[in-house]
Amino acid sequence: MLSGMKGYWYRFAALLLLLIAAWLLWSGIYTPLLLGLGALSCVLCLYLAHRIGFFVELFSARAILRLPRYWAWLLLEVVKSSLDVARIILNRKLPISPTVIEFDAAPDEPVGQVVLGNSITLSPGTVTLDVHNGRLRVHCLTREVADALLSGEFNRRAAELMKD
Amino acid sequence: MQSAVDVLSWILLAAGGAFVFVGGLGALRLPDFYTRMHAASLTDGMGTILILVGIMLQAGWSLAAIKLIAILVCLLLTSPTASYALANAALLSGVEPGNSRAGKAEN
Amino acid sequence: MVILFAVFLLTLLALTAVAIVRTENLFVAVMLTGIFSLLMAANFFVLDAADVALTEAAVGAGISTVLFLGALALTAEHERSVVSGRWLSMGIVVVTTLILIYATFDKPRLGDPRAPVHQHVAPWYLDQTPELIGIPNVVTAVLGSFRGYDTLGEVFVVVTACIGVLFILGVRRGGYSPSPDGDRLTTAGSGLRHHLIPKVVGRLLIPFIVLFGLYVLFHGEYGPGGGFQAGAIIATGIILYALLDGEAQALKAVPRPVLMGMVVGGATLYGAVGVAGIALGGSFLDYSVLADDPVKGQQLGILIIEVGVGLAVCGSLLSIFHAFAARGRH
Amino acid sequence: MYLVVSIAILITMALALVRALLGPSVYDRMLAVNMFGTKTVLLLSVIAFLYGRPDFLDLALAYALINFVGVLAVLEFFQSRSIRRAADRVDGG
Repeated sequence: MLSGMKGYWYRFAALLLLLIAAWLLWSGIYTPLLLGLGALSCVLCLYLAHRIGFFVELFSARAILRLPRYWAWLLLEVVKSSLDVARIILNRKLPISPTVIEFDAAPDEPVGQVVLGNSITLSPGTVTLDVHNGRLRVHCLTREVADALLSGEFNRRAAELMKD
Repeated sequence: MQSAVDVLSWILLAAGGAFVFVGGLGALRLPDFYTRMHAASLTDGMGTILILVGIMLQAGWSLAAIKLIAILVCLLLTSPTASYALANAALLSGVEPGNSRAGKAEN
Repeated sequence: MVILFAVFLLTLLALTAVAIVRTENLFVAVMLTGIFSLLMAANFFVLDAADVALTEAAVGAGISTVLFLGALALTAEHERSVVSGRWLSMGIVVVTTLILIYATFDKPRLGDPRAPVHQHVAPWYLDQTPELIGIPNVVTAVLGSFRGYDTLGEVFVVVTACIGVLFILGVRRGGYSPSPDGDRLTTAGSGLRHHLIPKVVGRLLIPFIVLFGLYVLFHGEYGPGGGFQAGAIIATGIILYALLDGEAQALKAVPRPVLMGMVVGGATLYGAVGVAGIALGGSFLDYSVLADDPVKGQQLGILIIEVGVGLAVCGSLLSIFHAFAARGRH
Repeated sequence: MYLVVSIAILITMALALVRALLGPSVYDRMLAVNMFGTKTVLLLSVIAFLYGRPDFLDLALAYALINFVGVLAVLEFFQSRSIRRAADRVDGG
């Protein structure tokens, strides 16, 4: 976990790179005028980001490198649970057993908890209702999904993603 | 080679269309608000991924494909956030999260 | 097939419109208006009018819901039902509808090349744009140059509307000082800072929303987009910040004098380009004289007025938003 | 194939609209609006390719970026309303 001034400049550079990349990839027109306007826009956005305190949130730099693997795992999870939920919806009897569960998030940092919460919502069958003080409240479509979630695979993966 | 990519992208698009439709059906069939959210997340997650990746394969390596990736990333960031905001708004206004037959499983 | 899509979307649109009129719960009406706007944008898009669709998207996706809810916070949630005069208004509506339907029989078919609209100035615009202005997006050429007067007028309409709203709702000096009656109401305006997920994701997206707005602004000559859309998108980005961290914080990040400067400066910039045209020996809003090459001059002029439009629209929308929010707080 | 997908999306839009009209609660309607938003993004992307105009993707990107602002506004609205109501209750006695 980077912190202090060094971390600040690190995140500053990361956002600048992302903005420049976004502009170049969106624009597709590389005349001097538009490139100049693009540079101006990136600087403007960066200044605005500074004013709104964009660089306050902490995240580990190495987490970005681990992101592809996490996404691959999450994609698999989304596919599996999507098939399950589709089967439930198409089932004539609608075999649901809605359950609300609460558990502690393994990642300590806010960003890690956000990743965890949004990943849970993204995979069908589970919706994050509330994240408060490191505790998640999740609505599950069936009891089996709830049990699977409580077994902590999501939690472990998210914590692994965020660890230093 | 091209035809293999074509076939794959058609399969993805068809599957995406199917998931989107099933999600829409679920939003109608499921009994209460919180369970309907699951149907919505079915279309928002799986349907979106399949359809956008399917189009991406058709677009090939071009700026359009990159714009599609941007759209996909934005949607995958914003749609769970919107779901959270919605679920939380309902929770705040005292809509009880359901006929929880199992009760609360405390961890 | 285009017709089929358009008819389907229009049917949904009509259903939504009827539902909006029928519901007495204003909150429900706001929600349905969101669907209405999405359908409208999709409809424009299907009919190949990407510029208009983008405008609808920029305004309808975020700002209109936010402003409607801001207004709703100031009033009651249920509409008072009006009983008297129902049949009379019903009759008027039915008669008008029948007249309108009768009038459509004289209308040319959609996309008919012999339609009067395609015989008049439209072919001339299509012909002359590449030659006189040299940009791919004819819509921007028409709005920015050929019909620059109209767009100038529209900008002043937006500015006037902003002034009107500020007069009606009132602006307090130093807007973001905590309200006198205690902390309770201050927390009411403190936004979603206790909600981790919106806070982190929203803050991550704000720079990209603003960048996208600027991209739309500067690429109006090449693709769908331009000043109006850009102003609305950028304003949405800042309103998002206001939702996350509270309106007071947003006012600190983009203070009121800056907003006023954007409104006035944007409109003035547009007018100044016109005056510069006169000064350089052309006529008002004739950009050809702005550079040595008339085509370059046109492009430069359009770019500058788009920036002016964007500034004015963004400033106006944000001022209106803050006026609503401030009113709700007191 | 784009045609089939766009028809599936249109049908889903109609289903979401039914949900929005039926309600019953305001949250169900809000959910329908939300679904409608993502369906619009998908429809726009598909149609952009159906017409062979990939530069029109900007529109879909605009929706993808800013469509969730409305839902956040709803959350903020309910939050401040519940705080205001609690305050009124305290004031009232």
